[in-house]
Amino acid sequence: MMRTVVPVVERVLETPSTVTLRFPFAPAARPGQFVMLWVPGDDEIPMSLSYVEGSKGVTVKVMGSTSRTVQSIAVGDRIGIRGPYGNAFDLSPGRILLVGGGSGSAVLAPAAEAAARRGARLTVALGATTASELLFAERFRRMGARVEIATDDGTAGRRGYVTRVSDALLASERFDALWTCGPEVMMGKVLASAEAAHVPAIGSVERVMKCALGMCDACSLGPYHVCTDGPVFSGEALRGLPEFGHLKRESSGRLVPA
Amino acid sequence: MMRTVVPVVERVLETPSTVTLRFPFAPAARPGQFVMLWVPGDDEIPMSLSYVEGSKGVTVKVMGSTSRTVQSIAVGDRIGIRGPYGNAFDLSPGRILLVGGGSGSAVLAPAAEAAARRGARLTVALGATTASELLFAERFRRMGARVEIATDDGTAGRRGYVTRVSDALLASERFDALWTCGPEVMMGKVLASAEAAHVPAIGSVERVMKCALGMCDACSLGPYHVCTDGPVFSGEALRGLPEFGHLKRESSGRLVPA
Amino acid sequence: MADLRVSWAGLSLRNPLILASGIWGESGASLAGAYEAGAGAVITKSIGAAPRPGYPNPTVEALDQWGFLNAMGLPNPGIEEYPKEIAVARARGAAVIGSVFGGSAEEFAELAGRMADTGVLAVELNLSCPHAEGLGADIGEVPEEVEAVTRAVRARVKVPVIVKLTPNTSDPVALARAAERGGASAVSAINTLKAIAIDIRLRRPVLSHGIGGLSGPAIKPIGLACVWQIARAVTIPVIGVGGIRSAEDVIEYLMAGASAVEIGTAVAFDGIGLFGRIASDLDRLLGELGLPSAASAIGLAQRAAAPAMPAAPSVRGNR
Amino acid sequence: MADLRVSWAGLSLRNPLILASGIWGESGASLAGAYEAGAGAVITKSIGAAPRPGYPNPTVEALDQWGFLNAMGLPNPGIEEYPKEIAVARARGAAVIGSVFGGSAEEFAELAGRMADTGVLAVELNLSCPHAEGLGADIGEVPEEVEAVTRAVRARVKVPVIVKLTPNTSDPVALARAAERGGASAVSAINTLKAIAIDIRLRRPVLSHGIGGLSGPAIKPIGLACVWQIARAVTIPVIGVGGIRSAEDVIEYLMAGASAVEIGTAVAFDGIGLFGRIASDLDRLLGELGLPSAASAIGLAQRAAAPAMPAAPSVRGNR
Ligand SMILES: Cc1cc2nc3c(=O)[nH]c(=O)nc-3n(C[C@H](O)[C@H](O)[C@H](O)COP(=O)(O)OP(=O)(O)OC[C@H]3O[C@@H](n4cnc5c(N)ncnc54)[C@H](O)[C@@H]3O)c2cc1C
Ligand SMILES: Cc1cc2nc3c(=O)[nH]c(=O)nc-3n(C[C@H](O)[C@H](O)[C@H](O)COP(=O)(O)OP(=O)(O)OC[C@H]3O[C@@H](n4cnc5c(N)ncnc54)[C@H](O)[C@@H]3O)c2cc1C
Ligand SMILES: Cc1cc2nc3c(=O)[nH]c(=O)nc-3n(C[C@H](O)[C@H](O)[C@H](O)COP(=O)(O)O)c2cc1C
Ligand SMILES: Cc1cc2nc3c(=O)[nH]c(=O)nc-3n(C[C@H](O)[C@H](O)[C@H](O)COP(=O)(O)O)c2cc1C
Ligand code: FES
Ligand code: FES
Repeated sequence: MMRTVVPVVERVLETPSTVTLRFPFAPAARPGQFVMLWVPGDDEIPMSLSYVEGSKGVTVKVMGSTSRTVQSIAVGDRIGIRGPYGNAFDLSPGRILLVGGGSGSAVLAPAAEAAARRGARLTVALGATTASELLFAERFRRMGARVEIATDDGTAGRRGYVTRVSDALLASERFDALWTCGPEVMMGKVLASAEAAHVPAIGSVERVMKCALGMCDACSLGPYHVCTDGPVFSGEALRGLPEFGHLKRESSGRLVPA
Repeated sequence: MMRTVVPVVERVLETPSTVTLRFPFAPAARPGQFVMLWVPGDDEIPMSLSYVEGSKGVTVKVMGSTSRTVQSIAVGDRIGIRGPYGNAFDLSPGRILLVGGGSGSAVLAPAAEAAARRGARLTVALGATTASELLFAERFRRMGARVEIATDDGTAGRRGYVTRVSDALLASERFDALWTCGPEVMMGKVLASAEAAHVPAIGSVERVMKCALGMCDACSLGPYHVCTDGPVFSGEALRGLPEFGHLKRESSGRLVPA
Repeated sequence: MADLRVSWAGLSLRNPLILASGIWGESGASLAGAYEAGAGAVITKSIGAAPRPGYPNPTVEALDQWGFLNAMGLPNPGIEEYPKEIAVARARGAAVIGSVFGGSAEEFAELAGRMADTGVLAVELNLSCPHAEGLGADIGEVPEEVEAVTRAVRARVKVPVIVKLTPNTSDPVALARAAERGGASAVSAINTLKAIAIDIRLRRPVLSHGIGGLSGPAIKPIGLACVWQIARAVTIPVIGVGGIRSAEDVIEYLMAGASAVEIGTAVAFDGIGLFGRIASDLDRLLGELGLPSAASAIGLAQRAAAPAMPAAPSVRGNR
Repeated sequence: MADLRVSWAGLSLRNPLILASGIWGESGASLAGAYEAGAGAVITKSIGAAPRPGYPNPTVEALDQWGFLNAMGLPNPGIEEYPKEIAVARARGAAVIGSVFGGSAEEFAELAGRMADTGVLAVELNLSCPHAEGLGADIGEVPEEVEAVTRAVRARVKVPVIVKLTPNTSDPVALARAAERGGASAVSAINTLKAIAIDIRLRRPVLSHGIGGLSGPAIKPIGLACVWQIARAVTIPVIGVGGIRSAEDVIEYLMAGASAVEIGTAVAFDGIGLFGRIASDLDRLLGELGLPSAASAIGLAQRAAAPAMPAAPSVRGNR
């Protein structure tokens, strides 16, 4: 829960728009949890831990001004970290289908690694706008996962949204669980398909974070605070929320289209 | 170190001017240590613990306004206690001569009890203005001590100051240690005699106490703070202090005749 | 079973524990959730005329378990949007008090009026946010301005008006008296104290705004002193705020003269469940102290001590 | 080895750690002891015209490890007696600063003059004791009075004049500016904050005086904010006080703009040995932070942030 200032010890450009920063950070963390990443002189933004063991890590995709600044952070630069916050993935083994879009692999990858170590059999449906933006495909393969790919422009795998891949998998195979993280519209579709296929699903959700302590209400989503009740929710919980996939709160707290 | 409010569970009128109050107080304490006794609506004053086991206790002699109020505290009344503070008697066994005057027995008695349990052989030179004011004579006898008495008016034991008794004992017997508590002039004489007889001596000293935390400087005595460095000092330390037996600080911090 | 109900300024609350403004107060669902968790009433985030994003992060800094710094910058969806949230909370039965902030007496009156129109039980005027220049505290530090704002609001709304005071002053009593003169139904004290945290490794303040407000246990003795001083100087009820985390703390405030209390930072340390826990602890503790009700604790310490501490011993009185 | 020496207002101290007024300050032997324990200088108890016993006990209340309440009531032996104590401390080589309090500009000037005559390095004016009516804070809350007192003292003494400011104000900067206008060589901030503790079982305030002053870690963020604000508003040095217990705390104050610091309450928690410990920790920590000296830390966080927080990223600057 305490803030610390740490040096970046490793920097990996994962895709043209996505960088991983590794740093020493002692507190124990579980896959699914996030930290508040302070870019000194700039904003502090929530980031899932993409590495929870050894040097911890975050994997940051450019979304706006601060995430763009993050791309220019070099080894030796110092960043502020507080956390870890939030809940974690339930890692019970079995056949798990992971559906990731955009930066969603950042949080799915460490969860998948942990599950693989417990004997889970992993299938990953991985989506991106284009081939070079596919995040952690190799990392998933290294842990023994089968990786099925979709790109919007067809430069790798199937052309189109990742839901085409995941829907096909759900239709043809049996899974014990489905995990998803990505754009909310995508997650909404994935969760609906999972429900139809009677596969218990969970998804990691994003909302504006300020305190990360369940206090300021910035991250409120229906009856939940994403920072303390989430970010991982069951598909059931999410499907029950009229806001999910439709509305989010901007920094002022005003509800705007998601 | 924390303050608590406790009920008085037992009250014993020890002498016409001295009352013992017993009360539940959990923190461990050693003989020699003191507490700050808060008489609600009145002052808070330092008091040695006269009982350090089971229900703790203080034994309060009327010296001024607050100690007078204490006499009227009844069983069930509530008092504030913080502490225990200060250092303790060194309880190594052997032949110990205890020299107490006035309320001095209040702190000597629990120390003697603890020493007796460790096999010390105790001789007590006990002084008071008059027979009825002798404090804890029976308590000392119950622990197996030899008790030699002096009263100013001769109503019990030898007539005159207790130093007459203690000087005689030091002249005729061998002791491994001498402990004293009482008026400073008396203690000064006792410590001088002990030095002459080559008996290592310690004395418990009083100064005005406010914080009892070694902070406010109210209890300063030469290089020491009685609240944290004392109240128990070696005869050597005390003899080295020009103030001892001569000067004390009043509440303002001004040095006045002791 | 002690009676936890308190009544003041025409309000009747099921217990004296009020959710402080700025905590769980942006969404109607959160307000309702806090009420359902056991609060006696809930206060909204302070609402202004237009949507405000607040300051960039970092906006908070937790100081161990005893203090908390924030400079949120009064983020709020604005008075146009916010009535929807209140409707959600009221539909679930929550007892809601609406907080507003503004830059002038007119703006306060306008906002309070629109807030009152939503059906809140009372309005609280945030005259005390320490880190939003020109809004709240700058006005709230000057008795004449406090009086003028209160009077303007009083003229505009029918519901009770609570004026929330700043501790960043040499004279909280003068501010409370000004609110009373202006027609306040009650005052609440305190908001946060101006404070800062420096990161020595980064050689800069932690909060993006630099100066923030200190809350949490660290400020309890300060809040108590404000309530203590104000309660003996005004006849309107005083609501105690600052550093409350336990039933003991609540009773300290009540005995100092508060008619109810607001709780904020403790939610970050203990979760929203603390309202229910404190309510049941309060019930038990009042019993232990021989007090039949929360109301019977109000001002007890004032009586023991007023006007000066007594010279005469009063040991017996404490049995 | 970092250089711990600091120089300000014409004084040169072997390190920036000063014993705060009111702690170990009644006797010359204690002052000397604190200096020998490692303080860079020691400040006397605040001395008035006549001996004052102070308030009856209870005069202190420790709040866990984060806060401390006191209402000593300015006990002091009076300016007639006190020079003897200073002589004892000076004979042992201590760097002594003399603190005085009074009820008027004339009284302050007279006392400061007599204090200066004892050979102290500087005088500190206690314009900020929160619990002694009519003495110090009542004057210290009004900029014009602060200026008048400072000017009167300035005219009377040749040694540096440090004006100790109260945090019980809406505008510490105005007070600091007033001191500067009056000719102060430096200001120190902060004294304690008005606070109270209530015993719920006895139903009364704990301190005999009721209201006391809050000190200790709880007030560090408040003291830092005062120093931060003052340091950017005046050109004279600022001495930071409030809640310092570690070398980290010291560096926070230095970076906020303080030229030295005073340490009080931590002595009750950690003993007088903390001066030596903090001095050696400071040496090590400055090294870790890549700073050659204590002096080089002064105002660093001001520079990072001034005048407003930068919009541009400055990650690289922190390497
Ligand atoms: C729990 C959680 C985990 C996340 N994990 C990752 C991750 O692993 N990798 C990754 O690339 N991104 C992650 N994000 C998203 C990331 O926080 C945003 O992309 C980032 O905050 C954008 O900041 P910006 O300044 O670049 O964007 P801005 O220019 O400020 O705004 C762009 C958009 O980013 C979002 N955003 C801005 N500020 C915040 C904030 N304080 N909190 C939440 N969202 C904000 C808003 O939707 C905004 O519209 C996560 C978000 C959350 C809530
Ligand atoms: C460490 C220590 C242990 C003590 N143990 C005992 C004990 O076991 N039994 C016992 O009867 N007495 C004991 N005393 C003495 C006792 O504290 C005083 O008798 C008591 O404070 C007098 O208070 P009063 O209000 O009745 O007297 P007052 O009318 O206030 O003054 C009478 C004298 O009492 C002394 N005194 C007053 N206030 C204080 C104070 N705050 N601190 C110290 N001395 C004070 C002064 O010498 C004063 O001149 C002890 C004192 C100390 C320092
Ligand atoms: C994160 C945060 C946001 C706050 N926002 C507001 C606000 O919008 N309006 C207001 O009047 N007070 C606000 N406050 C002040 C609290 O309502 C309360 O007065 C203060 O925090 C002291 O109480 P506490 O110690 O219980 O937190 C806020 C406090 C915090 C910590
Ligand atoms: C017991 C006590 C006595 C004090 N007496 C004085 C005093 O006589 N004069 C003064 O200027 N400040 C006095 N102070 C205030 C301190 O010097 C200091 O400003 C304050 O305690 C904040 O610093 P700290 O948190 O390090 O204690 C006193 C503080 C305490 C705790
Ligand atoms: S980020 Fe503040 S409540 Fe979740
Ligand atoms: S009583 Fe305060 S220093 Fe000893």
